[in-house]
Amino acid sequence: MNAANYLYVSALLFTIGAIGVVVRRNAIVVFMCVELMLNAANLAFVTFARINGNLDGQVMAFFTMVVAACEVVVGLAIIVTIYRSRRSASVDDASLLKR
Amino acid sequence: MSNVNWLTTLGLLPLLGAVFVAFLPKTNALAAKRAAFATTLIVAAAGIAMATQFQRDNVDLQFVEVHSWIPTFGINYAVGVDGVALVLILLSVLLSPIVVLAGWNEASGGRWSAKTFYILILILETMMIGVFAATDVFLFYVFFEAMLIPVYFLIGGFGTGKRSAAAVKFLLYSLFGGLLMLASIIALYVISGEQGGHTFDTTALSHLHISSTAQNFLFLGFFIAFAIKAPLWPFHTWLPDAAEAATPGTSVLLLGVLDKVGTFGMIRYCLTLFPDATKTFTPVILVLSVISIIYGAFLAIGQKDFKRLIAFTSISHFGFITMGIFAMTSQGHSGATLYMFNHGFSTAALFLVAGWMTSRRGSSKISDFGGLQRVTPVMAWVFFFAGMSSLALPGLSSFVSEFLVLVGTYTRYPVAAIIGTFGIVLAALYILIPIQRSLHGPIMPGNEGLTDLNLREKVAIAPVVAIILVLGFYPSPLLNVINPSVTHALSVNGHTDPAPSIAKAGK
Amino acid sequence: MTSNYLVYLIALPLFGSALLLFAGRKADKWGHLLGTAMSGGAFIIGLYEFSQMLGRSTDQRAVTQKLFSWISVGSFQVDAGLMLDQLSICFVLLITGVGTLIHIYSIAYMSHDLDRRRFFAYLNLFIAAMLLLVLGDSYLNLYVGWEGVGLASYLLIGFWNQKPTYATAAKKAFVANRVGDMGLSLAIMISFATLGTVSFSGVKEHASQASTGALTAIGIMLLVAATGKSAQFPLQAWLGDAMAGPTPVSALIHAATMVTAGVYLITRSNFIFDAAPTAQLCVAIIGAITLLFGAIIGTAKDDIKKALAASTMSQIGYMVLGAGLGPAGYAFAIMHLLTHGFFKAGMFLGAGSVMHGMDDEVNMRRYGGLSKFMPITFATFGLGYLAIIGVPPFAGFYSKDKIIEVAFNAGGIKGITLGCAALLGAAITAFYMTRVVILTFAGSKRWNEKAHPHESPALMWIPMALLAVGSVASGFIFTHGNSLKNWLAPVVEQSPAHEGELLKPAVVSVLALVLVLLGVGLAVVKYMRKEIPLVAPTDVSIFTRVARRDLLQDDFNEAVFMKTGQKITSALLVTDKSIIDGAVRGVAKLVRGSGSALRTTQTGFVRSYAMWILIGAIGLVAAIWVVTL
Amino acid sequence: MINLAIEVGKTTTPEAVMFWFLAPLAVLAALGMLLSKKAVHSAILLAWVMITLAIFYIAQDAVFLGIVQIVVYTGAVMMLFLFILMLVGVDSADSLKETIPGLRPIAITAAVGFGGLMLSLLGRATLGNDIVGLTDANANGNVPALAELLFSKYVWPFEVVSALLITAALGAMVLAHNHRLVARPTQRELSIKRFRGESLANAAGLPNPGVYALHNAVDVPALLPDGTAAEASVSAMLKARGDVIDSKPFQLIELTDEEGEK
Repeated sequence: MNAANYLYVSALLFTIGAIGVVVRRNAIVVFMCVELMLNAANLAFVTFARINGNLDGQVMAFFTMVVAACEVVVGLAIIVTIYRSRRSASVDDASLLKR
Repeated sequence: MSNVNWLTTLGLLPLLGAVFVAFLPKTNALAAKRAAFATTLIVAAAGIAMATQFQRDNVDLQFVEVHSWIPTFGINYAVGVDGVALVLILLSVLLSPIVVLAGWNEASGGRWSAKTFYILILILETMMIGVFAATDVFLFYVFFEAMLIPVYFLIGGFGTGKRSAAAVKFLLYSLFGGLLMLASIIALYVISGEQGGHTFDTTALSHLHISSTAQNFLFLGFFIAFAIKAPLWPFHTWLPDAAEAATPGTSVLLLGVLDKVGTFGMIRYCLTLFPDATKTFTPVILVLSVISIIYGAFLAIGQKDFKRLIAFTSISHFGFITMGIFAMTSQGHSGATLYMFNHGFSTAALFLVAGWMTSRRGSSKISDFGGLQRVTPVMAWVFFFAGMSSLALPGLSSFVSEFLVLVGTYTRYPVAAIIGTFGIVLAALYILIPIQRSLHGPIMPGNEGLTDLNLREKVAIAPVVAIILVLGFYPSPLLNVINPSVTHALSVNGHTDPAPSIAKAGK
Repeated sequence: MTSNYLVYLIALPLFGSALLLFAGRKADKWGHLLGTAMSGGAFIIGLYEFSQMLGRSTDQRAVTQKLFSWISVGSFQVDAGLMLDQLSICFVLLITGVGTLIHIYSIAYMSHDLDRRRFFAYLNLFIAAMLLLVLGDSYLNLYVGWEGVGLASYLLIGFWNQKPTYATAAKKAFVANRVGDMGLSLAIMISFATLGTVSFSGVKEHASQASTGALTAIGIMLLVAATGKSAQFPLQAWLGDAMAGPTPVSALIHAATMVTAGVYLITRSNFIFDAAPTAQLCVAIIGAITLLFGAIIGTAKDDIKKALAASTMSQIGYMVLGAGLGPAGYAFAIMHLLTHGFFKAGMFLGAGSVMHGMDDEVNMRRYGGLSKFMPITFATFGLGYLAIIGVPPFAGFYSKDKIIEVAFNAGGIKGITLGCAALLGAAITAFYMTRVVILTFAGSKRWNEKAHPHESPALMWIPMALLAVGSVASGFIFTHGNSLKNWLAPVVEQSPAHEGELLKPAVVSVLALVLVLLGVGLAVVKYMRKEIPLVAPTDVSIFTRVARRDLLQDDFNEAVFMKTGQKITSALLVTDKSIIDGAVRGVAKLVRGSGSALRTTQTGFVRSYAMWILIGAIGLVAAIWVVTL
Repeated sequence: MINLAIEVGKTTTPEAVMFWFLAPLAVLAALGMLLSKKAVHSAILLAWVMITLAIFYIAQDAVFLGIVQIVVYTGAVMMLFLFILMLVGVDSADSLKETIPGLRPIAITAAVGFGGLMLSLLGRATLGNDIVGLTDANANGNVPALAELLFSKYVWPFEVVSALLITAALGAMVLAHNHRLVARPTQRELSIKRFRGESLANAAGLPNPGVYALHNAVDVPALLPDGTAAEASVSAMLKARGDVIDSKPFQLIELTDEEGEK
């Protein structure tokens, strides 16, 4: 088996995540999709690390995880705040940017 | 004294003053004014002290300082002055205290506190000094653009009427020009890299070998930026709006000093960096200058508002300056440089008095005034004097420069000079018509109770009047500084004064 | 030869002017005295220099004084230098002498004016500028004085500028003068470009090497300058309106001194005109046209000052004509200038005296029979009158007849035409001056009850009397043994020997006298015999109407220059707003328009932004895909 | 140390088996996450994807990352998701009907195009042909090797990221902090309110929610002696959310309208 197969999986997962971000309206699910995309990228990093034989890819994946964690924490806090004031977690309801 | 970093000190002083003002309480406007005035006075004193150290027969750049700034791109903090730059720095540092003192209550109608106003003025002074002192093209560009910011806030925050619109127009117009210049600067940098090392140093750049097509494009990039700044017809429309909206003090700095950056840039950058392109474009620029002279004068005649009128007279005067520069004779160049200095003061006098008249009457429309000579004799007299200076009455400083420009132009481009001479007739009209309407005739309703100049205003305008008078009869102190630099610059770029035709015939 | 005192000639009145202006109301009490003293001081210095000059041999008489280097750029070198030679000293004495008399006169004339101090400040400024004009040793220095007198004239014409028409008159004078100044500055530029110098001595030295074309150009430009300053055709229109100024101003500036500056300029530049015959001919033609033009206007004026102003214009026409006749005429032009300075200033002061007594009435139709009430004024005015119409042995006879004679002797068609014009002018002069005298001093009283005609105080009539003495005697003194001609000889080239005189001097004199008597007789018949209506009759010939309208000079200027200028201005205002600024605003609109078009993509929905990001990512990947293909 | 990649430069058969078994499952789970109506289902499916990925990491010599993936993602992050889901409403089903016209077809086309391009790019690339493997890099063990890199070459990003993490934690606290508008009532104030209030009805405490044979949950109000529902017995939060179930089906006696009004 070729290690590149992991990359194909990664690309598929990334695409699914991207569709989710655009299509789903529940902010929490949107976030999950973002996480999926980040994870897909991580898988690619790890695979590249293996292919190239150095650990820089793994370190990158590690950093990605930390950043993703930060993002989740802040993002979910924002969702909670929005939910508290608007009683909804739908991203379509928060369209005040337009005005 | 030679180890003093004059230019850096001079540039930093107003900035320190601005920091000091920033720490003053917001409510105490008087303290801010006093601190700003004291700072500008100190800077003026330092500027004069620096000028005394200037060796006027030395044609090299003086007070040179070079420190590496962004070594990756070969950008240096490099400053130095020749005679032309020194004169303009003197103009900046001398006008600043006058503006602060004359516009003591200017900040009162602003969006922000008086403190902000004076911080902006002081920052602007630093920028003005920097832009004339910079010898690194990149540094020049930084000052050139950064200067817009305090002016933008000064117009938009403290002006009158459509101040926001005027400020935005000014900013966008200038930024557009600056963008073109930036493109040219980057191109120069790239070319310098191809010819032995990336650099932004003006002297080094002037030795580059650039193909004529490239030179033409790069020249245009610089020139349009400077033509907008100067402003030259047809890039002038931002100026009347800005001058109308800005406070008188801001207008003085805007027209008196900032616009000189354009003409200064033409001398310092257009001419030295692109000598061949300069020759190519000289006819076009002379035509634009002549149009500016006549067009500005006609429009000035047609104005109904003092501030706009003065703005259009300046467009006419800037036409003279560019004409002098591109005549490529020593008389034209010296005259143009002297013109920059003199125009600063004569516009300052006009604008400051017009500002005082406006603030007293509550209107800047010429038709709202009348008979001021009998209500406020001193103010009327100063306005008259300023007007005479603007129409270049012999015996006042502007005459020397205007005549030098005309003589210098005539020896090489007689037609341009002859058409330009019509400007002096039109000047009489655009000055005398408003003078007649506002100062002469019966006292108009609403003018009866106007107060004459107070002591502060008299003190502020006195040096302006004195400089205009003294330099009219004795311009040598400035000419002696300007001439060596001008002669040197012209000879480096391969221009010689045309000989009198009898000498030619003799050969 | 150098002299260290020349600068004080200018400095004294300049100092007086500055002091009076800056001191303000504090100087009201003594301002007029200081002003007069300064002018008198300058006169004394002038006399001293004159006495020194008399004591030196002919070629040593000119003195110079270099003060400092004024403008020095490249080869353009102009010193602040003064030069007093035989020509300038005539002017210096005229300016300071007549000037001082008029200062004295003004003390009384302006005594009721609140701004008398300011008036004296302006007078002093004028004296200083006029002295600079005649003392400058280069065209550029002359230019400073040239515009300086223009400024003083502007200030003095508009002295009572609370009246809008007076303010307009002042502005008109300044602008017309500026047109002339344009000529002067062009002349200086051409001179520098061709000769490399602008000093009188330098130009004189190099003029012979220059091409005739260049010299003609310089000459024509100098003539333009002279027409502006000396109210010659076609820039003459301002002089009549300039009578808005106080009468002493009209006497000093608009009769005796400033308006003759053009004659000085042409005489001073004799080395150019002599080498450029075309330009010289133009000068003579302009002079001839103006002398007739002014005389014709003079016949139709009811305003005593305007009649005198028209006369001034006409008399300066004589001087310009004289100067245009070349070496033969320079001395006579200057002589007429000096005699005219006396008699015309005297007559203006007389007119002022009349106005003073008649409650500032200027309409001669409201005068009449004043000789009984103002005997001294009548006497001095009468002497001036005899001088101007050229009755021997009064001053005008000597100077004017000489110019007519030289004109006839210029040779050919040119000589006959110019001579006839000058003769005709003399006849018309006699007519209109007689008219003025009759309307004012003879006939029945036509003034209303308010006026209480009375003789003027001594401070006023003494200057008038002194000037009358000049009107009587100066002509004889100047011609006695060709004194003035010989005096001026080193400055202006000697006239070549008369070759075949067309008319003998005696013939010219007789001819002129006959014509003068004709003119006088006609005026007597027309104005002594019948009652003068209080309002000018309207059923008059078209010729009279045109003359009353100053031969349509203002109508022409308004129609051709003012209207055109206004049209250009308003057209350019529209252009600037709609086309140039319109283009700028058009760009702004374009940006704004495309912005609002793109704005519709901003739905505010996070998901649509996400979609755009996705599409952007596709673009990126597609680009990579294509690049790596 | 678990080392599933036995031979350098090649994947082993066990790994292939593992891959072909888990990869389709991961993709299916991801698709399920995308398509499931309920957010909680999505969360569970995402957790599965993450565990799968953790296994992949370990299979590719990234033992440390695999463990961290399980601990941080499946352990912390996913729990956080679930926690927030519970807070926001675990039941609230998400309508999958698109409200922005035209978005869905464009999005799906775009995404499929994107995926296709990526796959095509990967297929064109030749990177899988000579796998270097991590045996050398991991010679002293994966964790020490990673640590060496992290604390030498990447020490600066590492520090920056740690600062980011702390900032994020603080930010989340600030964002989620519920600012109290009035002072918290003291015990004394609560007592006074309870006994000196308008009535003594609730002095002994609010009634418990309904306890029935068929349904025993907080979302059904208790029944009062007269058979009507005790509104005060359910949490105000559930009422506000509209999650209260009608108590009628649980009533023993069908009340007439008249009596009901009493």
